[in-house]
Amino acid sequence: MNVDKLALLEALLFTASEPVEVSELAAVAELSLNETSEYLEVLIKEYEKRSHGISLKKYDDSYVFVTDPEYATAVEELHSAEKKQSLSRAALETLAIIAYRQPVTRVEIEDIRGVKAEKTLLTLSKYNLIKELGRKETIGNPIVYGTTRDFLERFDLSDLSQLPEIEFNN
Amino acid sequence: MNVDKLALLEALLFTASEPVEVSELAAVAELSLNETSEYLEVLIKEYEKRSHGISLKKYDDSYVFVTDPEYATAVEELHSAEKKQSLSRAALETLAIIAYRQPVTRVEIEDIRGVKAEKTLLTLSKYNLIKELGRKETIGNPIVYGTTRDFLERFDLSDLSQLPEIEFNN
Amino acid sequence: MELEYEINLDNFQGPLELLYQLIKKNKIEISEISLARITEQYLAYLKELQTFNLDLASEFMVIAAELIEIKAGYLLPSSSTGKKEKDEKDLVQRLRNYQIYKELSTILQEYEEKALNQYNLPSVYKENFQQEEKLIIDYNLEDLVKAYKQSLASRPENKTADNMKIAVEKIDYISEENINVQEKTEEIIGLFKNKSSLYFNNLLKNQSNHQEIVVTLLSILELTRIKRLKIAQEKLFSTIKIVLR
Repeated sequence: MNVDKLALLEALLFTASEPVEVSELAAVAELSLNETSEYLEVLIKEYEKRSHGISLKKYDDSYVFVTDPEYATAVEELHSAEKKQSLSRAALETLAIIAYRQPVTRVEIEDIRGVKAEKTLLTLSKYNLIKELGRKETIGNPIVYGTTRDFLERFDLSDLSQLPEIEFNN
Repeated sequence: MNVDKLALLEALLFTASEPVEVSELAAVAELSLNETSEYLEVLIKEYEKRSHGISLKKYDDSYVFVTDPEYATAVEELHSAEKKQSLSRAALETLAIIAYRQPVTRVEIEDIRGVKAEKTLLTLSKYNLIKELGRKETIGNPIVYGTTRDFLERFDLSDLSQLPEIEFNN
Repeated sequence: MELEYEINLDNFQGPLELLYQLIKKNKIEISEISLARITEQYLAYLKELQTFNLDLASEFMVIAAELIEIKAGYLLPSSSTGKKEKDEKDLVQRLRNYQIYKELSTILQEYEEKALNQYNLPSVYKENFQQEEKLIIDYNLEDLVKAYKQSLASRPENKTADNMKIAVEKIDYISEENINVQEKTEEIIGLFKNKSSLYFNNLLKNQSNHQEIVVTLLSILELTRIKRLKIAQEKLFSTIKIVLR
């Protein structure tokens, strides 16, 4: 373990306002992907200590520093910032369907919710929470949707396997 | 020493892009000025450790996190990530015309392609693929263009005579 | 019919949600019996909705029809049980599915709420660094040649093989020949060696660039002025003929 590399990775992440891919970090730090991931794990551990007010988060293969949720009010107060807006119920429901059933078509989503999904899909795309994954090989070749890294970040999920499990109580 | 207050101050400073006055920090953290300064001294010490790539700096009565100078090049490298551009078809065609017909004027290029060439010429110049060879001794003394050494390099040509001959199979 | 709650219709995203909320507010399990019981309430809301928005109401109609059918099935106990059960099962299954995603979205909302309290670092650094645009050329010579051919082919007045040859020949020249009117005049006269007339458009077509075209025009005008040439057009818009005098 080279402390300079650890410090370098910390410096790099400190300057990034959005998740940075491990490959980018590895390239700049002149480390292998595995080494980089190991160093980043050390950083994550370090910042998990209670004396720290920030955490290093992993979303898919990307890393970003964020402030701990309990200090949100203070941060907002310091910067006189408005509280961030949460998504509408329609957006959340649609997003839940996409998250759990991806790749999924618009028609499939509409079937489940019983309403048109076009506008909601546009909104979710605009916020970069969903993306087109491709087209389904069926009649009409409909677009199939999936969630993005921004989605993981917004819900603080390190990857899709962290999605809450559902119990089907039939 | 309350670790939560320490963590809070750290979180606050992390979200600030410019030095924050100790009085502001004290107000938000609900601490006295003296207490705040003491906490901040602890933070400064903590980040002085070599395993950290960032430092808490004090300027007058304000504090700000900065990356350590030795990582400046790496930070720059991470953020000045080259935007990769490739040539559009229009640019490639224009480049081809210039390569084969140099010295050639803008009007001649426009004649062949049937569209304005000004923007494309600017792009090609920006990437140093073409240069002005001089001016043609004709009405208006138009600029004539030719290809550069960079052009040869990119297409791996030792000189212009290496340009493939063209057969038109009509 | 017991309507304990005022339900604002604008809040309902769709028929399934309305049905779901009714079941929840009546504190009954999603089951075939509850569906039959809930039908009247659903229809009551639908009636109210219709007066607001017919377009939207139509989406609710399908479910309403299904509910009525299920209820009717109960009123007529002897009717085909198989179909009745299938209808119920389908609707119940849809509702269950919907309920799952509804619950999931509630969990996601909690996640979101917590995550929204995480603040990212300010994006000051990126702005401070210049974004360098680097050109990636993944073309080879073949592409360049192809592009050249395409550009020539797209030239509307230049589709004949002859003209392409001119273009190709010109590859080799390094310095621009300066054609003056006098030389061009002699050249044009030379063209009449074997014939007495020439077509104007052919003459122009064989000029390789703008400059030559202009010089050619000037030469023809000059030759006409000194009465060496006669310009003739047999009828309006027909080909212009140049005749040596």
